[in-house]
Amino acid sequence: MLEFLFPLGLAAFFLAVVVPLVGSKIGAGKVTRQASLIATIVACGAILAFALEIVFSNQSFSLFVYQITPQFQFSFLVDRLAAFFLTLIAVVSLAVAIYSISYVEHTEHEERKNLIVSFMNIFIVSMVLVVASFSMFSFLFFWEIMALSSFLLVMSEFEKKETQKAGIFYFVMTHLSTLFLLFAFLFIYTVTGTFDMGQIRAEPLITSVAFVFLFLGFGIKAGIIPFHKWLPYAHPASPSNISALMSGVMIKVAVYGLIRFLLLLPMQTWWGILILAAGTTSAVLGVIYALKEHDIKRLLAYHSIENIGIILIGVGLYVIFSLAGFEAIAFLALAGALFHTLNHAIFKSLLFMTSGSIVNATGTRNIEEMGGLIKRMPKTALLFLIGAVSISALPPFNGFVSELMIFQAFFQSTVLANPFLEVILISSLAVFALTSALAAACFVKAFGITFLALPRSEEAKEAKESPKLMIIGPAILAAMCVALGVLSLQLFSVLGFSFPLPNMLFIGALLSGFYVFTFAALREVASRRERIAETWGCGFPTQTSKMEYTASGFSEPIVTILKSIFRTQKKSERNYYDDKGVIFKDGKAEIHLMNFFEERLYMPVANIVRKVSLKVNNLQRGDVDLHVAYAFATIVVFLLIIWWFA
Amino acid sequence: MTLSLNMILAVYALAGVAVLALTVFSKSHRTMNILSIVLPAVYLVLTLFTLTYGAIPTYSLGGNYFLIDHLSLYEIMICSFLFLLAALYSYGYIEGSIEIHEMDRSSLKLFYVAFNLLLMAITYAFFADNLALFWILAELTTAFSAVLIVIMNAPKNIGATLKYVFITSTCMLFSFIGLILIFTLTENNLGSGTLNWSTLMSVASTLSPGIMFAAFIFTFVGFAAKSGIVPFHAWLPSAHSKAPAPVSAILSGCVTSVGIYGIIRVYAIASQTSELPKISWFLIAFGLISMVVAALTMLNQVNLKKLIGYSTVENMGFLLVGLGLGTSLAIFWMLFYTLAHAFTKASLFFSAGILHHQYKSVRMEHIKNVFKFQPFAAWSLILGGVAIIGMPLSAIFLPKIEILLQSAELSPYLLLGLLTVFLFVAAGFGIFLIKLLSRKDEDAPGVKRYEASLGMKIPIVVLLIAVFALGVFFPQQLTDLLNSIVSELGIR
Amino acid sequence: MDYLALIAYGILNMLFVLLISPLFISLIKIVKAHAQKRKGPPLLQTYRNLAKLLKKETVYSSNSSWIMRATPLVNVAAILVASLFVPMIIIPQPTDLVGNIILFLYLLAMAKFFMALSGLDAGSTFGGMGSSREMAISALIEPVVIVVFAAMAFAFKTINLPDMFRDALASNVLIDPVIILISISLFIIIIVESARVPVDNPETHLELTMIHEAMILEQSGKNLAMMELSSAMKQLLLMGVLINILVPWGLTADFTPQAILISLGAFLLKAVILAVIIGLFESSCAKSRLFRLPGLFAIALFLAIITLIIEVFA
Amino acid sequence: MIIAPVENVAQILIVLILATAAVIIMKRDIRSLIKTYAFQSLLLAVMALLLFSATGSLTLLYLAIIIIVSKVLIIPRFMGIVAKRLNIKRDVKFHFLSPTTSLLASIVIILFVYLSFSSLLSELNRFNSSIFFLGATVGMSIVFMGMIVIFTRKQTITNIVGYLTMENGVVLFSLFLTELPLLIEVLIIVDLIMLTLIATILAFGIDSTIEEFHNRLNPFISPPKETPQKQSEDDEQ
Repeated sequence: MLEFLFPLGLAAFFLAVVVPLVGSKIGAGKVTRQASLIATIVACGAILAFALEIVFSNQSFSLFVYQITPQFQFSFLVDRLAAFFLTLIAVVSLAVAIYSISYVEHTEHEERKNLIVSFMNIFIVSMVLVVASFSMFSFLFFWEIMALSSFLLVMSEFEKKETQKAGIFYFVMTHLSTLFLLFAFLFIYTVTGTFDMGQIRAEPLITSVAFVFLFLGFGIKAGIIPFHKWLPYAHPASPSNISALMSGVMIKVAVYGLIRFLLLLPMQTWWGILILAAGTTSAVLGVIYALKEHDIKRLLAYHSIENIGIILIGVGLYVIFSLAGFEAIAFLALAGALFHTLNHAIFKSLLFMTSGSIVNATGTRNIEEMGGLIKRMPKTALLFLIGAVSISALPPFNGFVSELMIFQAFFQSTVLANPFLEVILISSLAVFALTSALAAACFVKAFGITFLALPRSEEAKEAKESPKLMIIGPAILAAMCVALGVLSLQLFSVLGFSFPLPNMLFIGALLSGFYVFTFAALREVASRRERIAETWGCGFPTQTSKMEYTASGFSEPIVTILKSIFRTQKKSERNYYDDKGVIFKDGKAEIHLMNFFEERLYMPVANIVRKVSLKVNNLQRGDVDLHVAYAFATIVVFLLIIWWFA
Repeated sequence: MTLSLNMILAVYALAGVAVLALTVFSKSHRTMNILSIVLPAVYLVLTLFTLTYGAIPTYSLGGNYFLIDHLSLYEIMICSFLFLLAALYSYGYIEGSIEIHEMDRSSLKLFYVAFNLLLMAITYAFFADNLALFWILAELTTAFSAVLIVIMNAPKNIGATLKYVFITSTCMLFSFIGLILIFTLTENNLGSGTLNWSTLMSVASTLSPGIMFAAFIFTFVGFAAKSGIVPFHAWLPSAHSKAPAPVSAILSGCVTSVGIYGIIRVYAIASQTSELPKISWFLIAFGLISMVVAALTMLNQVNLKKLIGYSTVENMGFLLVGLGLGTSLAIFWMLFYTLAHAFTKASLFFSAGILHHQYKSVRMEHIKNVFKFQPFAAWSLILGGVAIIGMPLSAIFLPKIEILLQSAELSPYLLLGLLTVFLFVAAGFGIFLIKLLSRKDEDAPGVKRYEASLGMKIPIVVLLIAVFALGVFFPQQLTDLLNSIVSELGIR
Repeated sequence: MDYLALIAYGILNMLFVLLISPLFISLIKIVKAHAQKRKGPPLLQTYRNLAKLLKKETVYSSNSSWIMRATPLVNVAAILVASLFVPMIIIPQPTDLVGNIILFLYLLAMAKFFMALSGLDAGSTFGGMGSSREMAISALIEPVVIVVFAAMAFAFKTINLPDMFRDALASNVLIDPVIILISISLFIIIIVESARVPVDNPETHLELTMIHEAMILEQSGKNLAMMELSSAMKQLLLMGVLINILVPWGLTADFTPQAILISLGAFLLKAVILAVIIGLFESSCAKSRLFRLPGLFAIALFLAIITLIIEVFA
Repeated sequence: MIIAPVENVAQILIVLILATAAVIIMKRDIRSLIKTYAFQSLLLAVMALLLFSATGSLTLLYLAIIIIVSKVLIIPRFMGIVAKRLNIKRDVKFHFLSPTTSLLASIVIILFVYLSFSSLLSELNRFNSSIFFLGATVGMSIVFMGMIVIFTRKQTITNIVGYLTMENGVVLFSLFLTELPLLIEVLIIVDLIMLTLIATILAFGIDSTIEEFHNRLNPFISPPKETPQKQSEDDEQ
């Protein structure tokens, strides 16, 4: 059965890649697109069945091997960890594929629709193969294909200036990530003499170097701060189904890589501290940046950074605890991280897809121009709310359970006998708590401003509910949000883990029971009279959307309190009638939020490189004489070399 | 069945002379073009035939001026294949050039004569056993390719050609000095001097390492200039950007490999001496310098063909690094890299040629709405770019990984340096292509679509298929061929 | 048998919280009134208010959606579930079904989340302002809460509230510095979470000072009653945590009527004292500016972290 | 193996050749540059003959003849015609180094060459006799001096003279270092002639219009009918 499912999935993916390309040539665009996405669904189903079988039976399964040359071989081995990530990929891709059937039809350029579908399938299958890879070579191979296909997808609306900027950022960062990985892999190879992951041997000094590079490589891809900058650019630029995949799945593949290699390498405590620190920073800064963001997709992108941070916190705790010898707590933390990975994949894809529907309906990504959509798109609103509630870690949804696991691991940190570690953990815990509360605040804003009250623009007023498939896709994930939360304890016990977690099924039942009970009791006890009236408009005859609280207003208190993090920059421009600047003509003053990392880290580095590059360019600007002179000087140096060595 | 070397060489020469004669007497562009398609095709077939049925290596009788071994056949195979495609591409391209007055119909004959002569010169250069003979043939390739560059109606082309001629020729003189040194050395040791590579290989280990090192450095100067190694590279980007696209492809794929071939041959001799480590570091240093300079320059390019030209410099540098590493695996993959690079680069230049005819320029500011006007060229550029920066599936990926791996074995810092360069290269290429292909200009009135003929598209498709097929499928024959080259070069 | 006891505990505890919580709202008001030389409302005024509200008609804004209707119910349901987590008079048998301290916290957060949403639902400026401030404050107090809870978990080596109480009862140490520090932080948390001066001023409907009231400004009738009730319950739950950590005496684990009565009496006494302290505290300080609040929270966080560090190094 | 008087004459010749190279660096007038080059080549031929008289190797005799035919007669004549048609009398602009500094630089270069070669070539049997070493060093130095001419002068025609000087240096170097097979000597001369031709033709191009240039390039073909379109782009980076 297993032998059959995986190849079936790959074959279906192959069809899904090729069919739309052929279709666009023979003029059967739409049909082939849909056929391809159905193939994707089949493929995801097959992979899902395959992965679930392995997850539940806790076996490992090695797949075919193909070698280009004896040294470069593709070998695949799916163990429980890999299968878990395969499940994640398959579930989210399945939902995204359903969503896409309808969604791609809404994208602008007819000729690009088929390409998007085809590349999306390449993207998915490359992620599947990365996770299934056993040799570092095939890992890298498919990692690159994943990077490339996602890059092309990000560029799908390449005419837009912001897409170009996003493309450049994404391209450079993703390449940087690959190079770090390449360094680490080759470094490991020089020690072990093979690309085989199973052969990684322990040599503390060497593995630390390897780890740092692996961490950087995976960290960039996962979007940890300060390497996060590509995320908030790339996600808004790409189509929403792609953002869902990128944020939901691709950055998880990086998490997979990190965990996979952590488990292979001999860990050291400072790795754990590094991961924890990076995770904490990403989590809190991610959410803080998200608060200020009013572009809905960018907001979600910043939340991805935050959630990656949370996942890394779990991973860091795992390293610290397992090295201190507390296997149970360590495992709780790791399981929390992994579960949060799954959960984040689910609710973030859900959020991205629903936000895609909203953007489609309103034609804007700015939440200040939305509002009142809950009446116009009730289903989408409900789905978004489920996602928002899950990501805000409210019980009994899935996001809560995974954060709870990490919290519980934190709460047991007294077992560590090392005060230094404990102080680090406590600080991290406080920041983590802040993060999750801010996330809730942010999603109150995101949901409240987007969906509630009056529409804030004409487009929002005209918005229509999305087509059925664009509901069904996210709905699957929404259902999973609930199911994974409520059934978490049962799920873990089926998998053979027993964690000291509260029974969410019980809590969920109680919550709904009390809800219904209160509802019924109120019907009986209280007055049933109801009246619809207008909201008081502070004395104005009618209330308009202009009077509503805005998103900026909403986040203002937090922004003011955290103003040391939101650095602002003032720019003023003055024009004068005369040359000496005496008679003032007009001027412009603006205060804008400083993109700290962009302006203090990325741009300076880029500028240095640009300057050096210009210098080098200038050195070569010249005619024959200059270059003959170079050659002359070089040969004179050669003479000296000969003299030196002779 | 055995083939004597003289016979093989004679067939090559006869085919060349016949085609040349016919070209001189032919009237129409079509005939000349077909003739220059025929010649590389014949050469390709001949090469494959020799490779399959010949007893390799074979030497000529008497003076031992020529040698057929696996390396020369391999290089000729690559070159004749590229010439074949370039000739196929040329018809459409040259017609287009004539249409936009970049070239005169009167120069056609000169173009094709020089084209075929260049192929012959390159072929015989690869066959040359005598290093001095190789040297003069390499000089001839300079001369013929200079004609091919200057043939366009632009003063800039003359400047570029002058740069080419002066830089390479002056540097080649130093190569000659190096050869004199080698000759003296053998004369000193053996009584009578020789420049025959095969003889040199057999006596190399007895030669004085100090002078051999000096000789290597001097010969390196000229051959490095031929292959565009920094700081002798300046001709390469300007010549590549000014030459007609098929010529650029040949320059980048074949003429540069003549230089690299020379370096390989001399390296093979010098590596038998005790100075091998020094030579290795020397090569690695120059490879690295070339890569760094080229990569940094690429970041600020606005000219597509120049960018591709600098990428050639960078790749040549990487080849040197591979050669400098000197292990049999490194050389094996470095040889394969020559092929992969030549194919990829040719496809890039072919695509750039289509854009050139569409926009009459290859500069960024003139190129707009590429996907609208030239979707084919846009995609082939993207795929070529993906291939050249060594993404997986492309044939460059494997050798790149392996050479990097070998460099990691030598020193992790070297690896780090190489990776940094690759980042710059990828960034340079990526950013350029992103900017180039996404430029949009809605109110560009009256731009006519340039219809690239099928003959221009087929070579690109063929090359890209070859590049991406070789990235995942490595034929056993190729492995054997490369292995025998490595063993013939005496690499341990 | 265990389950029966648990069910009995649950119902009892819940009913107790439900019924007794409005009392303390009035009580604090009375204390404050006396401090200002006023008479204050009668002790049962809050009950009367609730009854009156239940009888009134419910007015919905034409802008609002089902969020507005669902929020009161969600609030009550969440707080009711949370009330199972804090044993007021009887400590249930060890069980992992209820009592997880983080879950408790997040149930409260859930209520707050929906409350904030409903504040935005009607489209009025006040509601939005209330939500915004409420979420800001709750975000800032969150690290304090978590660290305090972590300190409690450290001190009692468990993350289960009933277990903590049991431990506190068993240890019988009157002056444990750690517990005292925790209690101070908990007190601040109560002040913040139940919207009291200096964080919020529940007495006024002045737009510049109100936070909690602004959020539920658009609620009316039975919905408002539910909101009031749930916030009263929430206040009592937090008070219960503080009381049973600091002075757990009288708390019982036995299901005998006698023990329960004693425990009930002891709890009421302690709760009344705490309410008086809260009232006095509120009277003694002025409402502080919103942006001054981080300072207050920083003190609480500082104390909480000190607690943890004492735990760690001790 | 070389008797003393021959050695003395050879020394004088070497010094003379070096002096001509110095003159080439200093001269600005193109006609006299070409003449100096011809004289240098002649000295080289004499040198070959001298060595022929000493060793009796026929190759040297042939070499001398070839040098006289190609470098003393044909190339200078050709260059002279070209210079006349180009209408360039003097090359007055210099890059990087003025003639005087160039000369000083060449002294440094000679020193370097001496340094590196003295240790390098000492292991060769031939260098028991100092004249060989001197010849080789001077030959090498002349190569460098020619290169200096190439990169300090702006006119293509003077650059060609520089290249020719370099090549003379190579010949001198090879004369003293070893005895190359005639074929190789011929080859390098062929190369020289060829490149001189190409570079000279290009030198026309750089100062004349494209039309004129192509007329010269393809004298056997009728001039193009259309007026060529000039490319306005500036590609130099």
